[in-house]
Amino acid sequence: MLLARAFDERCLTLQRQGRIGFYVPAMGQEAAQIGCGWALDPADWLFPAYRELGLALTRGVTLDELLCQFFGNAQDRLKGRQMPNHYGYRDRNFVVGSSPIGTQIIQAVGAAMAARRRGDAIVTIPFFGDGATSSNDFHAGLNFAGVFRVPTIFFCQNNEWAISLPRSRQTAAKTLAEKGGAYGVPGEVVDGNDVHQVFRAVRTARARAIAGDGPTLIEAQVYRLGPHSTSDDPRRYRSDAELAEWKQKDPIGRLKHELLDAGAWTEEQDAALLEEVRGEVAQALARTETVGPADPTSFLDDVYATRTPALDEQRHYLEEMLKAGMVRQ
Amino acid sequence: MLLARAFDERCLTLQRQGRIGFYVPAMGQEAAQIGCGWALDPADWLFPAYRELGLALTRGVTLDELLCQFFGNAQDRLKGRQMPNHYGYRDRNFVVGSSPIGTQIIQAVGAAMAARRRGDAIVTIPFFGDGATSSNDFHAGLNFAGVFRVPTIFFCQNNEWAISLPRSRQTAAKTLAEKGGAYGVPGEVVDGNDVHQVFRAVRTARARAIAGDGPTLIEAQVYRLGPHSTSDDPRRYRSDAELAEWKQKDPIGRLKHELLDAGAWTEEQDAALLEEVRGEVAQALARTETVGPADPTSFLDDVYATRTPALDEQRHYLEEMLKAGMVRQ
Amino acid sequence: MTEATLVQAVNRALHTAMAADPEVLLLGEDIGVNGGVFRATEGLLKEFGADRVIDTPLSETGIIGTAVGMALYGLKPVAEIQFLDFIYPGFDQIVSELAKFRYRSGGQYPCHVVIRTPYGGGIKGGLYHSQSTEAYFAHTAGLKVVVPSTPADAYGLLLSAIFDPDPVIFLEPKRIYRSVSGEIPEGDHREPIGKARIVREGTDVSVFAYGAMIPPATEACQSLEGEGISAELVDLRTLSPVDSPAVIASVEKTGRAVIVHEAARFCGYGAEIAAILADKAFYSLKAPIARVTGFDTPFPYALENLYLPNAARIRQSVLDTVRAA
Amino acid sequence: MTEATLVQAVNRALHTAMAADPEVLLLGEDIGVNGGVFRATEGLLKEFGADRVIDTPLSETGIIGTAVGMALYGLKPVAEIQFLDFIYPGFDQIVSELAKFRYRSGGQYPCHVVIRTPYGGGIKGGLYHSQSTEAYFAHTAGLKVVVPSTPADAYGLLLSAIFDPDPVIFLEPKRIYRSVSGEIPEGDHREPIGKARIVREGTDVSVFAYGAMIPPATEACQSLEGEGISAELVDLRTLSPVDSPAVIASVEKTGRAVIVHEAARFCGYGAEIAAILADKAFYSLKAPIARVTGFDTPFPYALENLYLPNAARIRQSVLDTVRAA
Ligand SMILES: Cc1ncc(C[n+]2csc(CCOP(=O)(O)OP(=O)(O)O)c2C)c(N)n1
Ligand SMILES: Cc1ncc(C[n+]2csc(CCOP(=O)(O)OP(=O)(O)O)c2C)c(N)n1
Ligand SMILES: [Mg+2]
Ligand SMILES: [Mg+2]
Repeated sequence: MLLARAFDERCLTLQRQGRIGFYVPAMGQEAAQIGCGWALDPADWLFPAYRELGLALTRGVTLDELLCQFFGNAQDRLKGRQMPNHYGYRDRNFVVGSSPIGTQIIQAVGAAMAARRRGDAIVTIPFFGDGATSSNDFHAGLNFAGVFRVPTIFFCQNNEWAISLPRSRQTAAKTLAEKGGAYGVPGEVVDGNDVHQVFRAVRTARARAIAGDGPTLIEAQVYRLGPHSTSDDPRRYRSDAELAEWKQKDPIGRLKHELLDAGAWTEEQDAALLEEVRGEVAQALARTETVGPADPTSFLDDVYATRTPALDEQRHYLEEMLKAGMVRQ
Repeated sequence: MLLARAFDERCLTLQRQGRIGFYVPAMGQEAAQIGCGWALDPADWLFPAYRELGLALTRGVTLDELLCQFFGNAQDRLKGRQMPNHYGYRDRNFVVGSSPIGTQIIQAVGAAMAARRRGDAIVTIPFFGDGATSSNDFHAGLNFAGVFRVPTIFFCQNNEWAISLPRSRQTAAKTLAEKGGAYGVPGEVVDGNDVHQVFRAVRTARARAIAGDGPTLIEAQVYRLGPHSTSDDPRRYRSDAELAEWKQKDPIGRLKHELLDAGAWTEEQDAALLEEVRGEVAQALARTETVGPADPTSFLDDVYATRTPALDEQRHYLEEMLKAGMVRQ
Repeated sequence: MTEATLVQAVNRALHTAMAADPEVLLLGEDIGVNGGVFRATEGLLKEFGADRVIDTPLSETGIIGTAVGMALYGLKPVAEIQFLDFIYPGFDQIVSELAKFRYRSGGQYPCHVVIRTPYGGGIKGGLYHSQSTEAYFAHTAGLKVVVPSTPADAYGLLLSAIFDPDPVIFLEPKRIYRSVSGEIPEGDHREPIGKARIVREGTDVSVFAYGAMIPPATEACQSLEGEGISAELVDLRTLSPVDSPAVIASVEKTGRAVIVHEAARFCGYGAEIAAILADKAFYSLKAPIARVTGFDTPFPYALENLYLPNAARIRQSVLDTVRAA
Repeated sequence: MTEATLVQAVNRALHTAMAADPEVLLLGEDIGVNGGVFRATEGLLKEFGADRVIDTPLSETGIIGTAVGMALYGLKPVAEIQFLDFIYPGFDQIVSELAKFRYRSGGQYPCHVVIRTPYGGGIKGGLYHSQSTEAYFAHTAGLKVVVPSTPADAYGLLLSAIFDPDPVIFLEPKRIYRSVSGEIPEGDHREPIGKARIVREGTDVSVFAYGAMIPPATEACQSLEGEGISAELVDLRTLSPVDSPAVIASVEKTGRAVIVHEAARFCGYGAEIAAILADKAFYSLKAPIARVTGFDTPFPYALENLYLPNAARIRQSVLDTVRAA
């Protein structure tokens, strides 16, 4: 959790310095993500949105991998195709997300049906926010999940805001979890700042799913402590008082005090760990910032399994333009 | 209700005889529609799907008007643009529907917001089936209605089937009415074969809406006694036994027996009425079947408020083709 | 070889693919016990079971999104959309997800999905059971778009589509579902995607068409023979990626082009063929490039026969083109 | 006259329309207290209140469907879609409902809606914050499609759109939201929909472009002056209904055409311009019709500068066209 926080903070600075183009921080949602990640099996398929840094870390995604994606450089697994934060790694069962809100929710249901057909005892888990509950694919996803009783855990991080729209204006339902009722899918609210509670809820839902008892909708109540993204200024739409109130519940501070109180952790250890993770981030940055840019013609690949003749022709044209210095990265 | 039934029966025959191209019967849903229609004010805006014959009759839509639409002839208000059953009449606040399922649901919410802004004390009512509850626009419509607390009555006729899909496979929710909970919209189940019950429920919902207390979702439980449409053969997917069971609850038979039992109606009156409505249908048919066809170039109008130069050119081309006998209606 | 209608050919191809590969499965509305509203999936539920012929709730985004998820996991789903006109609730899943998954993931996640859907007019379907919006899909990089016009092509191209590593939009000309009948091969016989078919050779003018426009275009070309005009008819079959070498070669030979489709003209698919020719075959062109198409209106109901290109309109346009200049 | 950027011009036009007509209202995501993610609606909530500047839940089909319903009732809603890339969840409401309401109702229900949305690349937005899919909308009968390239046009065309009786898709080139600045009129000064604008006259070749491609096209044309090439630059401004008389007249004069857009080439909007010319200006054409466009791929992130047409690529294509044959 501390690593995620330190990484987030560094990336926000990187963006301000113009060294990466854009960034979406996960600050405040670490416990929900990490608690959930720990409760799952590596074989389970994750369908992230764009704010799932904590989750990615539970899958062993390295800082180097993340940074290469943000830079869109030659070592980016996605070949520089996507904006920062839209990463994914097939070998980690961490599906590559997209920007349109909610689309992954129904996809996770399809993957669950496929897994069941293959006889794989896994669950699929789409991650999404409070705003995404208004999307078409939330509706389709929950409904299909109910009808087909798939092994899917719908993990909603209600961080109280969808950019500038507060949760109370997103829907008139009292909780997001109760939306499950419309689909015959059990819903549960958990305190997303409590890593243990999240862990237990996901564990239970996973056991149900694997036992063939169908899907669960989990609403983890958290708060987005940072801006929506680096393009956003939350002071335009929310009060300092609200922020201050939620800062008190910061999941990292909470866990730290829990551990301190239990005598399992000391301030010194904490400071040392913080220093350690900051060092890790700095080193990863040093390693990745010098990686060269993506191959300039590579953006013509992966449209199809093989380049079509038209794309070959366009590649040839691009090479000419590059040679003549008429286009520049 | 009898008129609707007699008209339905005649139209099914017309289609079989090839005199109209297609037909969607409302058989079995008359009480739900007529009970609802009577409970409303003429100023209220109706957003029908394609099975709302009974409702149309409560708005004073004439058989001639309906038949001209089915024939797509020169007197069709829609100028022959739409398939049978997709009629509508602005002067009756009966909006022209479309085939894509569910789209009218969110539109009714917009119209309600507009009416409120204008200060008009009316409600808007989208009509839709059990299948439509799975549509994107059901989700958006109910959600927006909850958030904006609009004066809208969502009138769902659950006729147990969406073509060949039974209600139980459409959603795992126990009732469709309970889907309202996901949006903070109260939901209510009514026996759609009981015209009084429907009337009362709509009346109450309307009073709430007009008082500013927001939307209601009503699920009228009915049964589609006929085929989905003239292109459908329900024996492929449902049992005779099921049909027979529901036929016992036929809303028309039910009302008749109620009235007979109450001494307010006699078998003779009933037979006379049946003959009367059949006569009405026959006369309307005689009057409309001889109406000439739609103007052959009229299909180039109403794309925009005025024809664009390109459409003028295409109209000219069409006239040439017509003159040369190269195209025929 | 057996005799089949186009819709039967579709049914046979689905059967062949499902029998050959247990990872092929179908999903859509009314495709199971009802066998599809056009009966394209008739009998498949009985043969392959409800795990592989899946009746879904009424949600196109649900159908397509589920298919995408299945494909990510490695299966080969074939989704049916009941009418092309009803695909739009799932359009986001098509253009944002299906078409872009391989690309956005740097090749990690191919998306092996076929979307089959009947399209086109001529069945008295009005605005919402008649449209031909192939141009939307052809303009979307990452999708392949295939339109058969014969039972044999329907069979062979659908098999290719199902085993193609890329997403394919498979448009079935419902107007000729049952009106054309012909021999289809048995077994896993595939017709290649991306290749046009010369329906008849000619030297004076090239006519480009596809789907349900092939019969009237054929009739028009035949009728011109009597007047000494030799028209070449090219069935494009794959709209994307289009077989531009074949398109260009034909016009290099004939010097004239008439493009036929039932979709509205403005920004329709025919514009791309014209644009390719105006660029790559410019010096061969002897006459203006003509388009015979639907009108720039929504699809009408009562007057659909005036809306749709017919043999007479195609014939007239070919004549005008040959006589030009 | 005041000086404004393009996005400020949009803001001013909204202000003018709302002040003039109480039935004009706005709805969309984050348009209220946040003033829109690009600040296009800044200050309007404060001035006109939450009844007329409506922040909606996250649903494009909700936004557009609500706007349709409001318009049916008689209001003049202006919907904002945050990025064109996010319009697809509402695509069904656009193509099935908005575009067809007037038609299907025989003229009973016009649908007076404007959908404003930023489009296009060049802001490091990757696949989902950069696309130019104007062709989808231009191919849809019943919609008008407008793309301004200057603050004055943004102002005058948006006012026309808001008071136009038909639905208008108003595409705002976000790349030049703030990079171009210019005079805009005050008050209800409207620029007509359906008219192209000659940016610069020329005699040797016609360059057709719109939106964010106008600045690089202008640069290319200017740079060719030195080489004695006189290029005419036409800003199409309205993509549908297109000003074909102006398009044809220009090529009748110059005999050559280069079409520029940032969208993918295949079945892109440029194909229609080429097709119109290959039909209606055929006898004036002296050289192949060229298209300078985005590549036939999804929109990439890191390499977007290679994807987008720039002045050098346009210049080269114009040169090749003028030197051809
Ligand atoms: C379909 C669609 N519409 C609009 C947007 C623009 N947008 C990006 S994030 C966002 C808010 C999402 O809120 P939520 O689901 O709560 O997730 P959070 O950002 O709070 O994690 C919006 C409106 C989008 N990405 N996709
Ligand atoms: C978006 C869309 N998908 C599919 C169809 C095809 N279709 C027409 S009616 C229907 C079933 C509708 O069921 P329901 O909503 O219960 O209404 P009912 O016909 O029973 O009155 C289907 C699937 C359609 N019209 N629109
Ligand atoms: Mg949120
Ligand atoms: Mg039903």
